Amino acid sequence: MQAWSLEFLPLLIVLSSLLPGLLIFTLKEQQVALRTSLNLLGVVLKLVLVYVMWQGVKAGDNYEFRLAFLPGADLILHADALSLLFVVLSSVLWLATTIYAIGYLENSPLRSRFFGYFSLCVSATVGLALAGNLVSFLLFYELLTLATFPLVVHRGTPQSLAAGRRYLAYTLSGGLLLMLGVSLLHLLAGSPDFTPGGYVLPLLATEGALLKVAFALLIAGLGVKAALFPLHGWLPQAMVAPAPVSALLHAVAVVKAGAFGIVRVVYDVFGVEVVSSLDLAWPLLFLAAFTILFGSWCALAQQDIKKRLAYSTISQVSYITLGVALLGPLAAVGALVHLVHQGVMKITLFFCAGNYAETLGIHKIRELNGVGRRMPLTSVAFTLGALGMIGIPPAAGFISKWYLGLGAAEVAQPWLILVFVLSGLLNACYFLPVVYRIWFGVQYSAWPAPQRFSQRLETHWMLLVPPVFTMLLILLMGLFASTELSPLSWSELIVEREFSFDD
Amino acid sequence: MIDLSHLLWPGAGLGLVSVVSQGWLVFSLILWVLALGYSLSSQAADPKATRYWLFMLLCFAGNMLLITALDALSFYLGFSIMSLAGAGLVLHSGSKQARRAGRLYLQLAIIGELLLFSALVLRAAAAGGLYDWQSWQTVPLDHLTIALFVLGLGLKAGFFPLHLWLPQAHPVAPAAASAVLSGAMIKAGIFGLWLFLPAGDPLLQQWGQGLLWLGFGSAIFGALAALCQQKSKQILAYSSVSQIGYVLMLLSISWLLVPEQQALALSALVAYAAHHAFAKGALFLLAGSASRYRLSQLDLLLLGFFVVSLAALPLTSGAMAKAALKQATAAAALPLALCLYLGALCTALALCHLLMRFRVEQRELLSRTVADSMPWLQRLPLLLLALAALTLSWGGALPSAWVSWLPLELAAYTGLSLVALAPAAIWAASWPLLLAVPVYYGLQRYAAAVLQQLGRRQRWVFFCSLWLKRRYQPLA
Amino acid sequence: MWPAVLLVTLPLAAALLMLLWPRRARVLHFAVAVGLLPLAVSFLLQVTVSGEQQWFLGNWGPLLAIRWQADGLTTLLLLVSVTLHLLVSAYVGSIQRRNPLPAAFWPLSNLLLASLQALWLSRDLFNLYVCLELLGMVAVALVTLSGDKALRPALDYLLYSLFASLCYLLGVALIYAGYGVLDIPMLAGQLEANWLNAVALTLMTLGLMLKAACWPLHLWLPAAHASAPAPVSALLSALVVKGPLFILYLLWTTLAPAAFLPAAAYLLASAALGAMLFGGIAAIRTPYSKSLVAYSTVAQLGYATLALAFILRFNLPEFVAAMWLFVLSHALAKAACFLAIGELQHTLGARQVEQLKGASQTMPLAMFAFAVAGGSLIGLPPSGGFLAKWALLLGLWQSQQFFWLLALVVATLLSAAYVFRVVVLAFDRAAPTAPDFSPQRLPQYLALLPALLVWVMAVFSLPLLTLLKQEL
Amino acid sequence: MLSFYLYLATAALLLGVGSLGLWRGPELLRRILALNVIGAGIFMLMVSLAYRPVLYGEPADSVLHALVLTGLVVAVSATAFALALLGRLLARPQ
Repeated sequence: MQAWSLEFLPLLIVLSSLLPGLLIFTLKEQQVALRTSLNLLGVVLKLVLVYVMWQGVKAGDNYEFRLAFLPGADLILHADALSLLFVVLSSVLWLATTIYAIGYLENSPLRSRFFGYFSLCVSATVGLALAGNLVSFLLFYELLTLATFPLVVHRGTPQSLAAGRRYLAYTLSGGLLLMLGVSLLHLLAGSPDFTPGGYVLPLLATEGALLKVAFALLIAGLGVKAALFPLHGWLPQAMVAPAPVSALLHAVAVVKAGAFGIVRVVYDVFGVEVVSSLDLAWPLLFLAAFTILFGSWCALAQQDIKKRLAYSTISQVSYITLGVALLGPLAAVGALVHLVHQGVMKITLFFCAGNYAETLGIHKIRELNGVGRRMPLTSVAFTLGALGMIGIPPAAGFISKWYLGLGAAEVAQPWLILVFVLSGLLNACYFLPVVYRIWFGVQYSAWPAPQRFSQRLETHWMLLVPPVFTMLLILLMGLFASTELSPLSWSELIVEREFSFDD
Repeated sequence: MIDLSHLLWPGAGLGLVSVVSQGWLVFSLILWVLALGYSLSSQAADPKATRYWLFMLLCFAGNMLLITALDALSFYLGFSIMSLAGAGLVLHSGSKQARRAGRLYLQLAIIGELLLFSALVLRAAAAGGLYDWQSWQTVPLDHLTIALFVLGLGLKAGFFPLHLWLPQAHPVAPAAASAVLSGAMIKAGIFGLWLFLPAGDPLLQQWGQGLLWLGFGSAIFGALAALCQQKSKQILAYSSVSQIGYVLMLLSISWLLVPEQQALALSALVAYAAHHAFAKGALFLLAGSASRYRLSQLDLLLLGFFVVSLAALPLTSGAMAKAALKQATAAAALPLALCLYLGALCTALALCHLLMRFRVEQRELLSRTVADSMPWLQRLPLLLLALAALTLSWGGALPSAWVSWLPLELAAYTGLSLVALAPAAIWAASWPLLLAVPVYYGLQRYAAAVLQQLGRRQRWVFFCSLWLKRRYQPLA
Repeated sequence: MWPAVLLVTLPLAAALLMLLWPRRARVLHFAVAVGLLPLAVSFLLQVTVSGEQQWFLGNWGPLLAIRWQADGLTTLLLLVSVTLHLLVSAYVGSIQRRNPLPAAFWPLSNLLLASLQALWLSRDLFNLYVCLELLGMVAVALVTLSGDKALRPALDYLLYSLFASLCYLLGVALIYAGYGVLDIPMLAGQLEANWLNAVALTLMTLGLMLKAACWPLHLWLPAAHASAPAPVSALLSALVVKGPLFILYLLWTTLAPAAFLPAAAYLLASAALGAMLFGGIAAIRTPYSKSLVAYSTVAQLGYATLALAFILRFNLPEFVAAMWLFVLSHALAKAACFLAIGELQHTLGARQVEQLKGASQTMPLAMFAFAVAGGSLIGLPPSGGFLAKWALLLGLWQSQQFFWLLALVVATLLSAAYVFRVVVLAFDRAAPTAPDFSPQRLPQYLALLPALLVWVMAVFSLPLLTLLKQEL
Repeated sequence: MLSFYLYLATAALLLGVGSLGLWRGPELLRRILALNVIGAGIFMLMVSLAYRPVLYGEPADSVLHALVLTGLVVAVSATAFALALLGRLLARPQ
């Protein structure tokens, strides 16, 4: 691999969505073809670049791009196995979501603005994944907030504006706490690159109290996006955004950014050793466990499909946090693999919810009765996604749950299995009735607002292909978990690299 | 054995490495194929046939997978596919009863699955991250894990007191589905217990006693509860509760025996399970046909054959199975003889009741409509099941060259049936049956109303299920 | 030396010429404004290369002469003033057809620049007074350009400003009475901690705080800045209020005896706290868009004052860097804000914040400029505001000022609240305010330019800190 | 010596009167005048300070004189400006 590509590939991957995004801003509303091709060009280019980088990282290449930023803290884009996991997830799902969004927003106004911010959002996510130190992470974390806000309020209705305000109130506060934490840590330990095993170990003896403060600040800041319990308030409201946005927000961009940040902070900044010797994992563990149950419990009462999905996200994302907080290798595998699995499953569910809303005008769960006959493919995708969320094989969710459970037993916290079981039960309680209505329910009134997008297909093909594609991913990831391509194998590789430093 | 660990998940593999799983696979497969064949005719006019076949085949696949699985994850995969697709079968008719039975089934199935999940996780963790059950055999158990296994798998097996869903779900499903539900699918629970609880474990010695009595309780309870029912399919369902109790007893006995004698008990276990699968499956099919068609002489003959077989009349597969059970209890030196007589009496009573209700239902049907005779496509599976039952009990008497190609030690089961031919055994098997007839007559004469009253005492299950539903799905 | 002298005299001369020759005022103005830019850049490079420079005007001896001194900070301020001056003039030029400002704008803005440049360079107490007074009067004159409605705020501004100057002058007189010297470097370290000096410094500080609109002496600012024409408000908010702050910094870091420092630090810190909190709250509550931006100035000055207070208490390089980074980034960001809001206000006919509904569709560029500049005001990375806040945070953590960290968090949230109050409205699609005429692009781009500059600033943090001679 | 203190006292008095006038307000003209009085007080103070060396037989401080002159110019122009503004304000149609 040439030296220039080692240096500039990470930058190119970020730019491959940033530049099309900026160009799209300047386009007129009517330039549909140009906009679509710019979008797709960016997606394809990014996927190719990510593939090249993936091969490189597997071979052990060290991709790194540096730019002077703050004194003592460069802006670093660095590709390691962990960041690649997130990069691949977001690029692949970006592909699906872009296609979906093109279909979803056909003939709606302000598309240039939408797709512009959409690309910016993905650029920020990828940048966040590639960020090589805390300061760069902070930078992209805030940019992500800014890029997603216009998407949340895209509809411009009073509800979406209220949701946008709330979203900002939460995420900006979170960003601020993160900034406090990062600056404190910068003062204590500087801002070196993320290091497997962490870099604050030398400070353990002298600065224990401040390290605790920094950890609390960082987790609180990240917890806002990861929707940890008292900080989750923005998420259910933000689902008023258009379906592709909710899909991206819940599956990849925002909540995952928080969860990914927690992974980074625990493994690459503090390190397992410091976290366990300062007893920092316990509060996180309890919080995550509570959030899992709390989110599921709230989801039960929701009658709106997207709202139910939103609360389910709160619960599911905390699986990742919980897995990280367990501090064991198996739990870490579970957490990382759930990062991917949850993303794919949740995006499928949101795609389907969007399809129901767009094609038949269905927003409430009780309106879903008998929709399985009218929209079979979408419904199959929804069912598989739901089964995955409950953790039923062969859907992917089972694999992550299995590893999380093993991880809990491994570190001698078997009571956590109870948490998983209860959450699985609650998941079943709020997903299975929906599935039941879809397949076995009897349609009792006409669809609220039916539309015919296609003569042969149940809906517009651009709305149908993405959920089917992600549904296949769910099955493949769940069934062929041991193959080299699977997220599970990649997570095991990451964990091997992360934990080999503790021995 | 097929190694899939590089494709699916670590440790994944399929294969039949034990006599028990081989036997289990064969009888399940036979029942499944015949039930599917029966469905060809019974669901021919079903507007929702596609859905029926989808769930039926999914259940089939799941059932086969869980028997052939060599690792916990594959077992769990098969188990959950089977359980969830089973809900589709229970819900199939879409009637009110089906919907509430389906709800109950799903609630308990999900709970059972999650319990099983936690048990498996605990076990895998105890085994140091190995998932194949071969390597679990040497890992010591703990009480929590055993309890989770018994509860999780017991909810599927449906022995007392985990049987709640069973008498509700079986009657509402299509006949072929009830047949496999009762004949093959609930046995998956027992199979799982055998698979995941290594016999040599010292803790199992403690649990074995308890489970033995639980099985016995289930056997008695099921038979008595069957007496209180009026619908033939419900009687059959309770009879399944009763029979699965015997299977559980056999499994517990196998744990209590010394290792050298375990093979005997396991043979008895497979034999009993196979016998029950054939007989109960056939009776459910017959019940399904009887609700629509007129039964011919041949059909009545078949009915009689399967009923006496279940009642363990000498020379039938039932007698063989019961003899095996007695032998196993004797080997374990358990003072169960009297209890077994009591059990046989109760079973016989239930079967008398079944016959009576069959007759009543058939009469009602004929008084309403002019029913056709049963089509041959439905009769053929019944005949084949009868043949299978006969082979099970007398296959060993055939020249060994005829059966040696079978992947099973069929002779082991046949040896059991030869034991049942001793005069003492014949007498021991017969007198509870002879006693049953007058007792049943007396009961019908003097206590019919009370029994009916008792039979209605099962609505609380639905109330609980509905209450639970309202918790997670409040009224808008 | 020549660049420095030219930087002051060129605009001064131009202003005089314009008075004589008003018809050529615009041409002359742009010639001068464009010419000053390379001059300022070259001066900055010169100082960077050869270090601090100083001159005694008129070649008098040190006791009599006025000392001018140029270090990194001064040259930076010079450059920023020149840049913003050019930018604002370009904006005024671009809207000339639509709503022309009175011709008096050209000479006045040149005078403003001249007095401001002299202020940055001067290190003489009395000379600073003259610059300050001139600056104040020109600023008031500029406010009156928007017509009769601005007269009352302008007059109030003038009275406050005169009073403040007199306070300052009295302080200067008292110090001169004690030491007979006006030259700041010569006075450095001389002042004893006696009551006369205390009174003098208090008076000067009071005057300067009044001029710099430090809370609670800020009352004149919102009215004056809100009623001035948008480009003038940009100049006032971005540059004029920074002048007194600069003098305050000089006074307290070089003149004041160490014994006074803690008291001054408390005074300034509490003023800063008030500014950050009440300024922010007022900006959130005010119904008018321009007063929102004006109150935001009050709040943002609070950060700089806070940094100054901590310079006095702890003398960490982080705080010095924070103070001047705040000043620089606020200058750029606030100019962008005022220009953008002015453009929005004019095109949409919207004086009230509520009327900015849907601006992100009707005038995306201006709204984007406002949002981007607002990002810097909040301190989102990677902007100049972030840089400043980062330095302040590092300093506060280092000196373990947990209360002030909390205050900073609250203040930042308040600033986010008022910035996004506007931005969220801009995304309202229900009832967008229609533009009165088709929006002009050039002025919007001119509003965007400083906003982008302030974000670019973040990448040049190291050269900036080198110029400020602060190591983080 | 006494005269020096007398000057100082006068200056202080002027300052006091001016400040009181400014404080009391509220008419704008009154405030402008008050500011002028304060300015006069300060200049008085400066002139008396310039006079101080004379007490010890040295020449008066010419720097201060220069400053006062400059200050007077500034003050006069400021007053003029303020009065002009006030005039425009009062001439404004209500």
